Amino acid sequence: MSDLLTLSGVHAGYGPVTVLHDVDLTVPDRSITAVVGANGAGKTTLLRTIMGQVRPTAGSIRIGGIDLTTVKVEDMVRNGLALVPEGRGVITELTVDENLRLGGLWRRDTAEASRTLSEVYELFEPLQNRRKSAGHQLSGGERQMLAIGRALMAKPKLLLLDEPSLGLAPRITAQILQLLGRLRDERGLTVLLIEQNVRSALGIADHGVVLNLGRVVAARPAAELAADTDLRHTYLGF
Amino acid sequence: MELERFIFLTVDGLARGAVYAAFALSLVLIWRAARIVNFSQGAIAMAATYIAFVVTSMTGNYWLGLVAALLGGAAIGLIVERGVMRFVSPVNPLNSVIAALGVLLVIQAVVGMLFGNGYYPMAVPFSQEPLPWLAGLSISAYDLFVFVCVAFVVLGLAVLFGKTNVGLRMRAAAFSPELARLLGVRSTRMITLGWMLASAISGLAALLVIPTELGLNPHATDLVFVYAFTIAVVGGLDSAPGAVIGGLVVGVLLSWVSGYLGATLSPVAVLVLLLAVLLIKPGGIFSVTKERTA
Amino acid sequence: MTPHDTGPAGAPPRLALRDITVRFGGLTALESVSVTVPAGSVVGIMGPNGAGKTTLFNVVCGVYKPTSGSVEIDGRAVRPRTHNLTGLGISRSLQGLGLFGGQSVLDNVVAGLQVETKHSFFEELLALPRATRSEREKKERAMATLASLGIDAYAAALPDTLPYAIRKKVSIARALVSKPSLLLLDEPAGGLGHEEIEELATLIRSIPGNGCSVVLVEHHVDLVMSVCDSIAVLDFGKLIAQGTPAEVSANPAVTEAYLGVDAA
Amino acid sequence: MTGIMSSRTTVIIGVVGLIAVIGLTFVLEPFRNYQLATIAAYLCAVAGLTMLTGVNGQLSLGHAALMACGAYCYAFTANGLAEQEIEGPVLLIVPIIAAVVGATVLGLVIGLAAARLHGPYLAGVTLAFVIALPAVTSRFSDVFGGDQGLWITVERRPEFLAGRGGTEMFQAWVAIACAAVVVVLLRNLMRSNFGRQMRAVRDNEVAAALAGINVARTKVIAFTVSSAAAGIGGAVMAFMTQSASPGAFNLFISLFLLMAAVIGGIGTLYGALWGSILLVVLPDVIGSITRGLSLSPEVAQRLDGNLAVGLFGAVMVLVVIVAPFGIQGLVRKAGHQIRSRGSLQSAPHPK
Amino acid sequence: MTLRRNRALAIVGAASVFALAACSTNGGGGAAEDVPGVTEDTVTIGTHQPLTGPAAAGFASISAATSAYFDYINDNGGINGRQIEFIVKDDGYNPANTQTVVRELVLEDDVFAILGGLGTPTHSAVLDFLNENEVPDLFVSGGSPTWDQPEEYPWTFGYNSEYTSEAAILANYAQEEFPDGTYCMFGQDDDFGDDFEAGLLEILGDDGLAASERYSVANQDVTAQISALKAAGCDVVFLASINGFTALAVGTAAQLGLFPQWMSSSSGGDYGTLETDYLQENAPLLLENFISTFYLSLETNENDPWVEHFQMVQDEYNGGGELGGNEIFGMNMAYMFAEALAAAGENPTRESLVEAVESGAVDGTGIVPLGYSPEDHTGNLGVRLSQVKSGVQAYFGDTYIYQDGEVSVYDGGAVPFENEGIPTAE
Repeated sequence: MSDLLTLSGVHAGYGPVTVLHDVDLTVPDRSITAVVGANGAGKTTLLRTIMGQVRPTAGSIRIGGIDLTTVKVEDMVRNGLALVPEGRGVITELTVDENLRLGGLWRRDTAEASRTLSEVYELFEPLQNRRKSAGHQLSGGERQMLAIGRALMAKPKLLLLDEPSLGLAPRITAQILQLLGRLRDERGLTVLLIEQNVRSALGIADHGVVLNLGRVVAARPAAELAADTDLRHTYLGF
Repeated sequence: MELERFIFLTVDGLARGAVYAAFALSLVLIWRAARIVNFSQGAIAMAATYIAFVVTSMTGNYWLGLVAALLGGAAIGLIVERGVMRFVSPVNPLNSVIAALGVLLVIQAVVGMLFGNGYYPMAVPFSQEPLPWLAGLSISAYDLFVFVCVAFVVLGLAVLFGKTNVGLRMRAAAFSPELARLLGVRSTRMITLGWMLASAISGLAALLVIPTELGLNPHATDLVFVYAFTIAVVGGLDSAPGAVIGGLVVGVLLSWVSGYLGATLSPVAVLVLLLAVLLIKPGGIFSVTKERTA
Repeated sequence: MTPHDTGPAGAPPRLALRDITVRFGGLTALESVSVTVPAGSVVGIMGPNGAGKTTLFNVVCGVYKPTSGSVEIDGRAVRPRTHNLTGLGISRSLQGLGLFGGQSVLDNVVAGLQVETKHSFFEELLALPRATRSEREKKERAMATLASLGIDAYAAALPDTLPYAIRKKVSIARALVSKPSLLLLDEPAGGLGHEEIEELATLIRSIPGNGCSVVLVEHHVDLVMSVCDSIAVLDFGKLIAQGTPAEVSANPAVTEAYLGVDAA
Repeated sequence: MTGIMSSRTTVIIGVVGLIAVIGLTFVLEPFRNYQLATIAAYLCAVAGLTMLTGVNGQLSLGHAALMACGAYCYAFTANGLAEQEIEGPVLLIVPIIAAVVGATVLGLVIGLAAARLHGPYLAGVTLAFVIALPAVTSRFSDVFGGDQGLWITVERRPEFLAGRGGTEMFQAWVAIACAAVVVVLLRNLMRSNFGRQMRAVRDNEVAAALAGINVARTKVIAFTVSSAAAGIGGAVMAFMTQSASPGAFNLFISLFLLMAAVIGGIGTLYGALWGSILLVVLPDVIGSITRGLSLSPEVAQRLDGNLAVGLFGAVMVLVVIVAPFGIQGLVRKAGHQIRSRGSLQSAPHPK
Repeated sequence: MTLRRNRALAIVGAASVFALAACSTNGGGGAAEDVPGVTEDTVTIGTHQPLTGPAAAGFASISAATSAYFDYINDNGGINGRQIEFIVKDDGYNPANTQTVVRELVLEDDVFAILGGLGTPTHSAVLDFLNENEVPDLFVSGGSPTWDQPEEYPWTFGYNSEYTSEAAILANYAQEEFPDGTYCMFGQDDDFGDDFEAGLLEILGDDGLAASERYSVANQDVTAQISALKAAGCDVVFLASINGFTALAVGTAAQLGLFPQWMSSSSGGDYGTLETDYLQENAPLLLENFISTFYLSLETNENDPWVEHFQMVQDEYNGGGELGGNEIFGMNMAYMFAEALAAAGENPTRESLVEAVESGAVDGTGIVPLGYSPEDHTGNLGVRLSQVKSGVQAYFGDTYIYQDGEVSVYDGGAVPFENEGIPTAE
């Protein structure tokens, strides 16, 4: 299994505050990698750095051999990355349909885009009935589906998710995580997932990475990590 | 007699209101694209009208002038956004207001230096005399032309934003620029496009309204800007339909005020309306969304 | 109910939140939450993102009016208003600092002494002795507070030019300078490194020594566990556990809220 | 540190400076004294505006209207006193006080509304306010004298100043005295606890409220004080020109005041001084340059005024983008550099 | 801190001293023999004119014509061997600006006199200043009776026919010609409108006007006022408006279908200006039968030697454009000053200049007598009516004088053309 995304020696932060220290991370192709860690560990900053919203002060980020450190945010999607932002990042003023269309807009091929759109509606049936509803009329779970569906519209190689469980009932969280597993198995999607909800995340992930105070403190197969109670206590507080 | 006057004032107000609405739309466009209340919009529109004036005088063709106003407006919008506003730190919202005021002064001064501060009469493509077959309404062919132009702008924007991919990108960039970028939308380009579109529309609005006043001069749009600002606030700065309805309402209101209470009072009426709306319903009368935070 | 529900001498708790419910439209941010903060104690509030911790803080600070429930200070029901919190003896440090970027560190800290202003506007306008003397006294007090936190060397600097950890301390100094009886700390550890967090823990532990109670909202579990006398845990706007650090960390509901259930 | 020592020194320097400027009025040509008086009149208003906008973060485009309020109050009072045949210092001082009171009351009213408005909204409302001024004066032209405005009977120069230029010298004295009072009082405020409150509200309203600052009250008082300063400026203008008319306080004056504050260095009284000097001197300098170029009368006429306005506008944009502290910021920076030259141990500021 | 404040203040002080001192040096101007503005071979005078701004529209060409005529005089040896230098300052029709520019003229440029300051509101603002400084304030362009107060303002002389006279003469004519008309008025909301209305009512009686509407120069939308005139059923509308607003009124009325007999004050009734600056190709149609008062030669009268002469000056000294009412007004202004200067003696002083005017040495080039005397500073005592027919504005009927509430016919002729239009001391 080859590595799709590679971070090596990445330092990043906001102005005087360095959040990520010397982060090395690899995301193997067609797998789910979960990054876990307490709040404030730098998980969100990690995603923002990969997507170009925060520029690393040192180190390199590569996807399939392409250096991402100088690629503009709006070109990330053209390099096969799609992000589902924290807090169900739906543009609430736009309708469900418009949100989804937006996800595939960067591609010139309109026929292909409309085919993908119907695929996404198949995948998320609840959205089908709410095509014309504005984003702010959706429930939390529906918004999360919409955000994931919109990311899928881009036909990404790598899907990045920022705390998909946030504020969702455990049952819905479980559904969404299961869906990610299905996408990996059926379509060969590669996923980088950030979660506070350690147990759920490591449950479906292939690989686990523990981040603490901006440093990678463990990177192991997910099952192994989930079983390591010492590590859990030390870095997650429980 | 009284009724006839009432009808006349109402119709006249609608005609003016339609132009103000178009102008207010341009403010709404820029606000939505860049979260900036563009205090230089009046000056941009005025400069675009000078371009139209030059083209019309040289070619003798009104329609070429109209096209020139649209293109010229867009070009000035481009220059102002790319050349100035983009470099203004958004940290303090006052900065963009001050920079826009600076742009206003520069444009007025440059136009004044190029053309002098005198008044130029503006040509109109249609007669401004009342149409006989609309007796009693005092609508002229020019009024109808104005209505058609504004309707065209409103419908055009509705189609652009509602039906096209570019419009969808612009809306996404306006509502959530960072998210839009993550989805591959070139947000900064969309902001520039918003400025160009808005400036072209305001140029058209100025071209329509100036012939009904004393003539083209560097300050021809000062008062129009204040009216348009009021309309945009009344309608809710985020709401395009609000700007259109607000424009018509404010136009009629101003016409009644100047007809029944005295023409000199209309700026006072605008001030009162503006204060009332901002203090009682700060989101604008036609806006249902959250309070504004600018 | 915690064992520290009342103070040592049976005095009423410094802060008591009774059955607080907050709804925004259809969303219930807090549901019937009760927390008490005995005098001289450090109480931590924990919970995953979006659990309602900051909302609870905002209720205490008068930013939100609770839909139902009451806030009591020293046994008296109060309706906090943002700008007279200091009048109630409450200080709050803001999440993400909330410093005044255009003013020096010293001025930032002096700003925390509004409640001490006794002279009138006109005395200031004319720079009468009472106004200038009061200014001088405030500056002295602020310097003393800065010195007690070991950051008096930065008094003249603008906050934005300083390292993050120093700025954190400045915001805590501003909260402490008025010698509050209740200090609300909103995520003080955010953005700090290991050693800085340990230093912060020492600082927080020392605060009750001056007769001040502390409420701490914090993600950083280690810090909360190490400095708090008691901990309340929120999830989905509800209080799911309350007790000593040991009790809370042993509570399965807490573990589940933090770690989630197995999805596979 | 801003200890007692420096405060006392500043006062001494201020007094010496004031005496120097008054001494200057004895050597200047009458027209230069008139310009000096104009600078001082602008300084009153610009100082008020720079406090409001720079220190408190409220942007007003309506200060010309507040100046107008001061000017009209001055006019009503002075003419009323003159009708009672009251002369002497009363005819000078009472109208100025009336101007302050009038502008304060109006400023309080606007300030109450302004406290609820932010950034561009406040700017828009105050803009409408200044636009509405001529409408008010012409609607109630029997009171305000319409576009023409009011003539004012003003206190004449004292007898010992009789002769050519005496009037202008007297005008300069009055204007400088007023400006000095305004600047001293505003300086007191900006250095006091209230100044800190204003800055806190500007920087972070939520944090200010949490620190115990009544945000709305602070904004209202700041607007009111700033209005009073503008009112004095208007009164001085009225005294100098012996008239109060809407044209003298139009939108352009408002923009000029803002320009002076921004270009001089927003939020500082020194900046207000720089800006006010610039407002008067720059158009004059540009005027003499263009006159010296022997341009055709038509071209000269186009450049006249426009060139200065365009330059002001461009500089204002540049200041916002590259030099947010304006002239005073540059002066300060230059001062720092001069002082740090030679002292190599002062390491460069860490990035 | 102390050091910095010190230095900053010192810099402030130094800079302001420098700035002001630097400006001072270019002031002054060498006045000979204690007479400001007069040297061995020059006389410097100044004026304030609205060259910019909305109210100014249509007046900018006046001072250009005045300058051109002075150039003509200077090329022909000047007056008493002195060249006349004429400084024109723009006040934008804003009284506050007038204050500044006139002070600049008097205090910095040391002018000998102010000539033809334009506008009632503007010039009112400097009336006290000029008289206090004893500066001759000649031939103010504005028909306010304010200028005619020799007791209080001995240095100020009016020029235009007073608004009240114009109005009375127009009203008198209207009563004769349109006895059954519904009379209305549209006027500026200042002294211009007020004085004009007073003159109308003097003749028409207190209830003589069916409607009287006012405009403010700040608001260019006059639809409401004109629609009110229409509602009142006006068929004769008197205009007390400046040129721009005359054009707006006439244009708006046509839009509203109102076509009354217009009767305008001279201040806003110049056909040439209305046509070129505002109405353009619509002018002949809209202004057909338009009546206006005047007191100078009309450019349409090519047999008038003054017109012929002015046309020559226009061609040679003023770019050769079309000669219009403004140009004639401006050149006449120059001629009148030259007359006064010639009569003020070999070594003119401000006192002798005023005496010369009061002695009746100034006749101007017009068709109406000037009333200057020590007791009277009025200027033109009356007007003649003109009417536009097929795009040509021409005088008709008698010349009238309005004195003591009575309109009477004046039967003296126009001022004869002499000495190539260069005044000499008689």
